[in-house]
Amino acid sequence: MNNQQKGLRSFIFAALLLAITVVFGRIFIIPIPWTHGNVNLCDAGIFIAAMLLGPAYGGIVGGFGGLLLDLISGFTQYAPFSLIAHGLEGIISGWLYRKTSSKAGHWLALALGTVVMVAAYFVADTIMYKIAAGLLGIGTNLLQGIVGAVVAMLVVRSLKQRIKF
Amino acid sequence: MAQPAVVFKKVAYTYNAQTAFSFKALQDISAEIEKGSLTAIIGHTGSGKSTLTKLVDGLLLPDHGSIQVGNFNLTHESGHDELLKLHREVGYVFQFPEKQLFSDTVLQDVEFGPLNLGKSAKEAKQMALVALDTIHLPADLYDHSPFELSGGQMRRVAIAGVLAMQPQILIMDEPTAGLDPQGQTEILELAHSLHEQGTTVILVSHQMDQVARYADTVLVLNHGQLVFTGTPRNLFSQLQLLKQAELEPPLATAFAQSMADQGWHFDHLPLTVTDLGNELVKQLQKEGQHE
Amino acid sequence: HRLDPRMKIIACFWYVVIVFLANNVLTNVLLGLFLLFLIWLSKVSLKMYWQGIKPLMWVILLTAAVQLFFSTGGQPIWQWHFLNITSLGIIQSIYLIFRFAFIITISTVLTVTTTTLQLAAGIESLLKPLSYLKVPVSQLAMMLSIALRFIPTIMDEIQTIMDAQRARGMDFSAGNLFQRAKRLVPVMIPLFVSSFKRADDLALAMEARGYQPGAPRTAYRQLRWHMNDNWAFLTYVVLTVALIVLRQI
Amino acid sequence: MARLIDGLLPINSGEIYVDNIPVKEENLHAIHQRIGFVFQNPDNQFVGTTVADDVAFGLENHQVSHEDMPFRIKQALNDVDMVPYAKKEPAYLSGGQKQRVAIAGALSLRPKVLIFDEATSMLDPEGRQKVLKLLAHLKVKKGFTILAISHDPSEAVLGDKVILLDHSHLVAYGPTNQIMGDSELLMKHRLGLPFTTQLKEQLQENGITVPKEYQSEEQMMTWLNQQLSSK
Repeated sequence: MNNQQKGLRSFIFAALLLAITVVFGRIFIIPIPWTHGNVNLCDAGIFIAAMLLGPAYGGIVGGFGGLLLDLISGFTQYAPFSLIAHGLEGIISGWLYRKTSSKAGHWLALALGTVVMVAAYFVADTIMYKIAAGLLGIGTNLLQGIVGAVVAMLVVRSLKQRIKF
Repeated sequence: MAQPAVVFKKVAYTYNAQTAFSFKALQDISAEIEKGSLTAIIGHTGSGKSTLTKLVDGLLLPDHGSIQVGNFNLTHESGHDELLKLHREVGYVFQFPEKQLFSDTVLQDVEFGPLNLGKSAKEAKQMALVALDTIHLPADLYDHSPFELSGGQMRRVAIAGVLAMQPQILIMDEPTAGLDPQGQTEILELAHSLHEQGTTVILVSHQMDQVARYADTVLVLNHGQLVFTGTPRNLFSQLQLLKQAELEPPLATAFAQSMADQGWHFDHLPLTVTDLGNELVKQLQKEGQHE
Repeated sequence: HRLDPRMKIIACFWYVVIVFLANNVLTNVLLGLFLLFLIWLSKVSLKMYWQGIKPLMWVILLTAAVQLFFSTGGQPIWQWHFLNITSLGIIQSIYLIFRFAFIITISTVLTVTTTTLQLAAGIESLLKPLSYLKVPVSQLAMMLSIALRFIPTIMDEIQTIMDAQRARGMDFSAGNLFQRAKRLVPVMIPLFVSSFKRADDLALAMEARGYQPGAPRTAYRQLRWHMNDNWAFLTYVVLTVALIVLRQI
Repeated sequence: MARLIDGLLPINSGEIYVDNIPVKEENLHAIHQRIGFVFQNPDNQFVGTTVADDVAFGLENHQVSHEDMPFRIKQALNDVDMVPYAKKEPAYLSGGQKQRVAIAGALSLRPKVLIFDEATSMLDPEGRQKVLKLLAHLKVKKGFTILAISHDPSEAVLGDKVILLDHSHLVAYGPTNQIMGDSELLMKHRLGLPFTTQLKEQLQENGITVPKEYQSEEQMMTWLNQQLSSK
């Protein structure tokens, strides 16, 4: 397989990861006890894309995954914010992940990606509604990011041996 | 009369009930599957074969009627815990089962089912080893990643993952799809030997030659309705019924039928090439002796 | 709503922006009436819109409550330690509830009147100016289109893998949040492995059909900007001007 | 081998010519246009969001103008009998229908050669029959050169000529009736036997002499009738 073909394959794999991220956000929804909220696993898809394919595709999968998810789920008002929040999440975690090979470094990459995503949504909620709505969102978004990161780490650990680029 | 392994009583199932896309997959099915039999379920695409087998394993629950599987009686009210127990009794090999492999080694993947059943690590390993032995996989591959195996081997490992749970009833949904002729025979021989050891095997297939050769009972579905229950020999002598269900007879049967149309005589239509060959030899030699 | 999807997307966000211009009764009434007019045009029952708001109800009410208890100014009506309700607080929280409702409803209007396919075409077209910034827009568009094409396929695939693992005794609904998330790993690994294989196959098929990333291509689907879109645009301009004038009152 | 012909894999040594054009990096676009490829998995080659979009995909790549597309799409879909499905999404199609769309996608580019890479191995009998019928139609009525890769002997007998490969070596190349009747050769390379060859094996074991070359079911029946009447 020549380089151009490898490039095309990564490109299509990224497109499929984008689809997977949207599907995860739609069907892997886990209700959180004691609240009326729930978390979905779209962040797991974004982190996996970032870890396997790097910051560029990570950002695209994150940004457009978040955007499409909002459009399909009827949260259009969030769409532009999701593009930025999840996009940055993918770029930052993908970029930091490649900077290091230590396990702690990898966790840190995902953690920072999560923090940026949570912060971006906080800003979005505050702009659209009030600071109170922003504060309310922090809890669930943070939890969602953490769950996504844990799942992504587990999956990527065994995927790395099977998927060769 | 042997005891039935599965009894369907007036079973109906509709997909997406109460939406615009609702689709009646099964209507008013009543049938019995005999314990220890190798029963084939056939029908053209969309006739409800897979829906029927998913009902047997409780992956879907019937809208109406009930299904008795061993000591379980499944209705639309069956509870979650009951279904978890049912999965111990019934093994389900999905189409392209190699697509569900996920563990780091072959052995770990086969242990997954027993571990889900709450077996200890030691018991699970023992059960896995027995299952792997059944599928004749070389022992030096047990510690390899399942993704390094050939297509046929992956398929057999995935089947071992189901066999490890030691089910009383084994459902195989088109287990030979996409394999080369040799791989197909291996899988069918495996199903046959399990059946001989007393497992009830339910085989979903659209290859009539396989059905003619291996099954002792056939259920035919057409547009969600059961149109035939009986032996393959009985079924394939009713060409009209086959045609209505949009099914082709086995090659040997079709060939013999066209010969019969040209004046040859068969006491009953042969089902396999061996049958047909023997019949032809008999006739050719008989004619020879007359001269 | 037979508008060009581009106009619809622009209209939706434009509305979200002008919602912030509303600061008094008149402006809120005007926005509300305009929204009702759009709902009437969409020919979709009000129940559908209520479905959109319902899941967010508690967020809305909680935010409104915070606004209610913590804002200062206006006539104090009730006070308890640091909590207090003022007349201004009441009015502001009512406006806030309206703001939530308007924004959620307009986004529902967009989703119920436009197919995902049209939306994607609209997004693609709206991204076009980015190509001047050397962003490979046509490749992005191709990715979006492939992703949309495979969403149903992947949903089916996940369903099948989950059924197969359930048949092997897996219980997906037991345990706490993290345990449940972990139980999805045996679903995700086969899914990613098969997607990788799929990417391999697709890459080959696309190459065989002459696809080269970045090479110029012609387009089968083209969006058309109609007269209706111009009228819609004009309506929005009028609405925005009206709001700016009315908020001075 | 099929992938080498279409330049999808680089050639280590030797040369391949398609329509007198050498398969080389700089000619790939021209080669892809002359060869229509249909792969095994119906789902993994459907690129468009609808049937028409999928057929258009190849046309867009080869920069066919927007105005010419509707006609060429319709023509290609007509050839595979899928016109009524033009606006359908792939989720609503059967495997056989998806394969026919893939064939339409190939036909829309007006190729010289069609390559079917195990294109029926994942289909149900009905879908498989339709695709095989279409294949025969394209060969006879439209004069395409068709290269079909298969491990199914019942499909191999449909061709005029058979190339038999085993462990990356060409082990036999010749007219179908010669190769597909040779049960020894087929068994040696772990292939299944076509139905009539199986039947002849059966007869031969019982001491009946049978002709060596492959016979279609009709030919076999005629032969059996002759045997019976000559006795």
